[in-house]
Amino acid sequence: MSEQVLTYREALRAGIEQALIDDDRVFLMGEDVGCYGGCYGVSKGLLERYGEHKIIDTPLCESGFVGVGVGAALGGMRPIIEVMTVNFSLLAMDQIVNSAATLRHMSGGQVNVPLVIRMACGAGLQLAAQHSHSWENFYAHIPGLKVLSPATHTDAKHMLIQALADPDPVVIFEHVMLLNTRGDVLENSEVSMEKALVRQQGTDVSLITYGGSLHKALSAAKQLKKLNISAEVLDLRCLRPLDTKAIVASVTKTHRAIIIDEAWLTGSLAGEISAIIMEQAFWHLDAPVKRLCTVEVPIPYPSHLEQAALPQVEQIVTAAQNIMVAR
Amino acid sequence: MSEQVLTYREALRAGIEQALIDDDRVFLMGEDVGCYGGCYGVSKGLLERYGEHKIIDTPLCESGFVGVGVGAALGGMRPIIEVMTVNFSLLAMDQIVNSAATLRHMSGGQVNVPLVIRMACGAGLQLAAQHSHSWENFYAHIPGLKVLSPATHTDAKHMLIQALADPDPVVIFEHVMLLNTRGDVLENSEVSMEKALVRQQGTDVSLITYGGSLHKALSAAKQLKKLNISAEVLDLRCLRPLDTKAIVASVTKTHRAIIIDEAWLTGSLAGEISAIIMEQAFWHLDAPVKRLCTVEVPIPYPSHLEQAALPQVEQIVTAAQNIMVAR
Amino acid sequence: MKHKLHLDRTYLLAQLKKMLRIRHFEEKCAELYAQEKIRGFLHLYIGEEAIAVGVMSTLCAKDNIVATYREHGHALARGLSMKSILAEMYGRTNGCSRGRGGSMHLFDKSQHFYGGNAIVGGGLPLAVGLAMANKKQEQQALTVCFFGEGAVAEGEFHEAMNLAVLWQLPVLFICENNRYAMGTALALSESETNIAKKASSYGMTAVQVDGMNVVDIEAASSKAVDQIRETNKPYFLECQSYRFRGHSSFDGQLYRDKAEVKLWQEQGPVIRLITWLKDNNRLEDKEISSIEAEIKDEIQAAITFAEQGEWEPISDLTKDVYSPAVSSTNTSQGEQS
Amino acid sequence: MKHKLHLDRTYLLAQLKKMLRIRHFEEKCAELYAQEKIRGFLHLYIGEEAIAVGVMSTLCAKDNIVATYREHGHALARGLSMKSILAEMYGRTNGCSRGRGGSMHLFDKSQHFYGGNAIVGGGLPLAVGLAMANKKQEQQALTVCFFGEGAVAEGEFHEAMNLAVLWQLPVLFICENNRYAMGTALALSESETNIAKKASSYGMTAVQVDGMNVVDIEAASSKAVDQIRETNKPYFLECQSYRFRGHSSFDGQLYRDKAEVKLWQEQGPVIRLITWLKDNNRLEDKEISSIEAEIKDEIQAAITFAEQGEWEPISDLTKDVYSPAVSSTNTSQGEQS
Ligand SMILES: Cc1ncc(C[n+]2csc(CCOP(=O)(O)OP(=O)(O)O)c2C)c(N)n1
Ligand SMILES: Cc1ncc(C[n+]2csc(CCOP(=O)(O)OP(=O)(O)O)c2C)c(N)n1
Ligand SMILES: [Mg+2]
Ligand SMILES: [Mg+2]
Repeated sequence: MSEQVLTYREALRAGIEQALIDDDRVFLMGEDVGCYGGCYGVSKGLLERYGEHKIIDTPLCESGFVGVGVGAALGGMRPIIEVMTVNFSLLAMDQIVNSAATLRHMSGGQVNVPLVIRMACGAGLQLAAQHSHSWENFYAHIPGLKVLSPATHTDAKHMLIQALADPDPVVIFEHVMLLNTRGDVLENSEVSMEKALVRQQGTDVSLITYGGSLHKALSAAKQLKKLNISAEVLDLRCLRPLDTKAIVASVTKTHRAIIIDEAWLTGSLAGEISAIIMEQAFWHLDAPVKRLCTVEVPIPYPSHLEQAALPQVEQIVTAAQNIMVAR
Repeated sequence: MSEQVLTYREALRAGIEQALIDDDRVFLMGEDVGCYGGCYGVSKGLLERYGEHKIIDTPLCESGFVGVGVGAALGGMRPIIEVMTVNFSLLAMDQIVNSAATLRHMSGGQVNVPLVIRMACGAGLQLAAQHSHSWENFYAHIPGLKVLSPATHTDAKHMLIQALADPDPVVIFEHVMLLNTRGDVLENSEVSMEKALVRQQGTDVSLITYGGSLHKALSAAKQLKKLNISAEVLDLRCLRPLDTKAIVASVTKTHRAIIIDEAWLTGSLAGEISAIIMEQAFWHLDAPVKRLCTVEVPIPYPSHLEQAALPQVEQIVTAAQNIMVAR
Repeated sequence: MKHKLHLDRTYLLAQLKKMLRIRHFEEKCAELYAQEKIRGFLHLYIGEEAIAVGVMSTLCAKDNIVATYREHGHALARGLSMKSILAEMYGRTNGCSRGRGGSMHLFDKSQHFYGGNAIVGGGLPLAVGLAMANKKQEQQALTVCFFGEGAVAEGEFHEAMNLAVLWQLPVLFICENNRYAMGTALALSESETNIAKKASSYGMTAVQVDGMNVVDIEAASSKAVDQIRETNKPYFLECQSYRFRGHSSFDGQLYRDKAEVKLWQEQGPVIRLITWLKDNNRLEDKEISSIEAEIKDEIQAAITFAEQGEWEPISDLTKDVYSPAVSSTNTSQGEQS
Repeated sequence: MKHKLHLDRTYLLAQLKKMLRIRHFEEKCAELYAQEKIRGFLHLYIGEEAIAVGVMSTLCAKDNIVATYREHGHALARGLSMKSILAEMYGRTNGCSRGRGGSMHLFDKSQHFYGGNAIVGGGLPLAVGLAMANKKQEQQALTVCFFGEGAVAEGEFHEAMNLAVLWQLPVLFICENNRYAMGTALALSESETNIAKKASSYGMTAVQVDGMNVVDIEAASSKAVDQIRETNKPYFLECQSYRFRGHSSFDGQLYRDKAEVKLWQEQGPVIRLITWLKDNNRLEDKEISSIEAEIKDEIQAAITFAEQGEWEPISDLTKDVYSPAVSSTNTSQGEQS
């Protein structure tokens, strides 16, 4: 497959452009996606190229324009809705949960909501307590939704296209710390959007993660190799439905698992993964599963405190060393 | 301690009345808490007795009146805010999470938000997909909040009073299926609001639960006794912070645990409890921890489907029997 | 394609029948609720029949409808069969939402009837979105959104009004102002109690109409629909009405006194049309009886249909959470070991 | 206790100084941001100084203030020390929020300065609640809420306006209409671009004022404050203004052209007052230089203060999540085994 090297931001944009070109029902709608070029520049240039019929700047009204997206999807369109960041998505959550996710079931299967909602997420930019949230699990909890977390450049481009092909509502999380990174973008997606992928094979311990933390896990795996610990890195990719088979397969092989998740510890998706391993791979475990999550504090502004709150590569390395000698 | 026998609804009301009498800064505010008497009749009669200065009917605007409650708490009052049901709380979630829970930290500890937010929750009344949610974990995930789940009549009355004594925002979940049940109300609270309580001693398996499911667990424990299985029932009571010591103590004793939680399985608080046991009591386990949660479907209207979706006593009994012979 | 108003005797009798059909259906629902055949929440439309009947009379087949939990009347007036509606409330698979939704979630895609929304205000942006889809696809359809005056205080009302006007979308907003949101009187809910005036502040035509007069409603709606089809712009109708029964199945009605209810009942939409027809068109009691007999038969047939409906098997519990032909999802109950 | 307007030379010079203090502080912040001394998002108030200065001049010590992420000017004008503000942006413990908040979350309880809110519209209900607390406790205080015109489209704006008027609470709403919400021009955001007119539809006095004229703002705010203190009712001021810089640190400003910016800059609040003073009051350049020298010193002192501030130790990471003396909570990072 031929490849391109792009930034994550460009890969996202390439996905949106391909969708706009391929399907006339697709449009992009959200705050500042047009004239401004997107709060993080993802949609820069699209308004000029595709016009205001396809690139729609909305007023500040998250519940309103997400609800409009749900209605437009019901009416036969294929909207891509950008909620600037997950931090503002609480304002739209009722429409996402009680409408988008639920309409199909409430109507006895008569209608469906082919809607894609994109949100920037994550911490690391010193944006403090109201602008650094990792709330993937809020959405992963909801039957009727699918939730994606593209961590690679190929996924950044292609998951959007896969999501648009899905007849049901899909939420996509784009970690802000990835935007400026460069990477290969394959011409096609590697696999269905609902599958987890082993990004690094290993035999001693499974590092299970997604999104912005994948790269920390991969760095840790490199360091661990030097310490003679063979870490397998599993990229969950799809947070709902979870690819439990892949999780169980990895842990069955390595007998040890560490979950890295940028959410606050309590009530995070990491807990869910740990519970799944408990239920489906308990007898294969040589040590208790560990979680490395964000410390339970609203993200503080100063860099040293922010970084201290987030899971870090060194912690993964230490945790892996400890788990190898556990009990 | 002298006792009273009250319905859960009356016990809630008794708590509110005591708070109104004891502290002049307390008032109750929410949709239909006054003239209507509360959507589930909890505040019936209070408007007549305490006046519209203390019992404030709001328009339909969840974000607005919850935010007003946050501001009033900042300004020195002790508001009790009733969000009719958790189902509508998504509309107020931004104010709860990004303001109430976060202001103290963002201000470097200068301000605090002594607010109590009450919400009805749970399924069982055939109210279908938009009116039957169990979203305790959404709030249990948030640093800065405390989250209570009174399952007994004593807790229904006293937890409110304990919550009002707390300087930080507290969310209280009141399960709708409990409202009409009658039970003893002790004159004082049994213990701090942040402690879990063993409601039934046992040695073979821990049934860990909270809120509306406590009574199912207690029934199951009774049946299990006849089957010669000694089940311990742990009522979590406080969902944030979790009383992990009590969880670990129980599992360390019984070596087996089943978590019963009315939330949808994936991403539920049950996963968190399972993960905590994994992390802190793994070597004590004789069998993998099980979760009994709600099937992942928006709650269907017909009773037989609704009941099939929810965790049931028979399932607890079966799960306990299975866990005794696990491996 | 302007909508023509008919005011002849035959037409008005037909409108009367439509209202009576809703009235008697709702009364029967109350009975069936007492018998526990219908469960959950039940919100009756009694007293407000003129609104649904008047507005629906002015719509085309491809126009979309978005309603609330108080939507039996809308569904009947739109043309969903009474059978499928009642079966839905019985929770049977022959219900219009296959029994999954119940009273608050009546759906019929073939009739462009998009529910049945139990979140107050939740349908407003949805309706704007449907209108956007129509406009983008250059379909000659409009979307009608019914909601109570209680929804006006919600932020979503504001957001939806602004978007509909800003983007010039073909939506007909119908505010059913029945004076109470549960037990909250309008004056306790809105600083500006003239809802139409409030709506007009967004820059759209907004009109108050007597919600007890089916002819007035049809006339106002007809004008609105014509203007929307011509201009593709939104339009707002506030229908002043009253609900004769409690908010839902659980309501002690402590918040209003009986005299007030009686006053409104005396000028109810059914009694008013009957009186008018009697005064002006020699309507005879036996004509009413014969209409009512027909309705009674229809209701009886609906009950039979509903009672004969099947319960969906529990094995299908997770059906319709996701569309078919998409890979399976986590739906187990956690007993995986 | 009516607020008196002073328009003498000394007073106006003092007002000029307050505006220049904000102006130069913000300019220095931009520099310090480029040097990476300040991080995160940085929203400058350049061009809008007259609003904060004019309004704050009319308040009492116990009045509450709620602002947005663009609040440096408000904090300075309210009386927070420049030192504590800059130290906050440096993330040091001698910052006004102990370094936890940064640029978007300046707090000072002693000055009743309640932040610094980075959720657009999020401060509106908060302000209404503070006003409710004042009214319930019969304190003679009012609450001022600053927000941008972009917030007007949010549902929370609507909900807050309605509650403030419905419950007659002493809030002064100050809409800083700088014509853009990030890159979204007012006409793309509101169907009704006259914000004061929109606010008046809730039933409160709402007035437009020239946001570039500090005297006009003070006069309008003074009138508003008097009326609020007299009636305990809310009041709305729309200040027509413009932001001269980008929305935040990341902004290519593709959405407006330089000519437009220049036009507004020419009638900026600082230049306007200087011109007026020169024309009418023989203001001399050396007076300005001496003011600017003082400000420069203050800024230099603030930088020194900020740079000397301490970094909070990582061991205190979970401080101030909960109030002290309450039992401990789950704050570990999951490495419990
Ligand atoms: C967001 C939300 N808040 C609260 C409720 C509970 N509730 C259901 S109906 C209702 C009253 C609505 O009144 P109105 O909009 O006037 O409609 P009506 O019932 O009078 O037809 C309330 C408060 C809800 N369903 N959704
Ligand atoms: C609820 C919410 N949505 C989006 C954002 C992102 N955002 C931050 S400031 C801003 C523009 C606000 O414009 P306005 O209210 O006019 O204030 P100004 O920045 O012009 O002072 C946006 C969209 C946010 N912080 N909060
Ligand atoms: Mg009503
Ligand atoms: Mg602005």
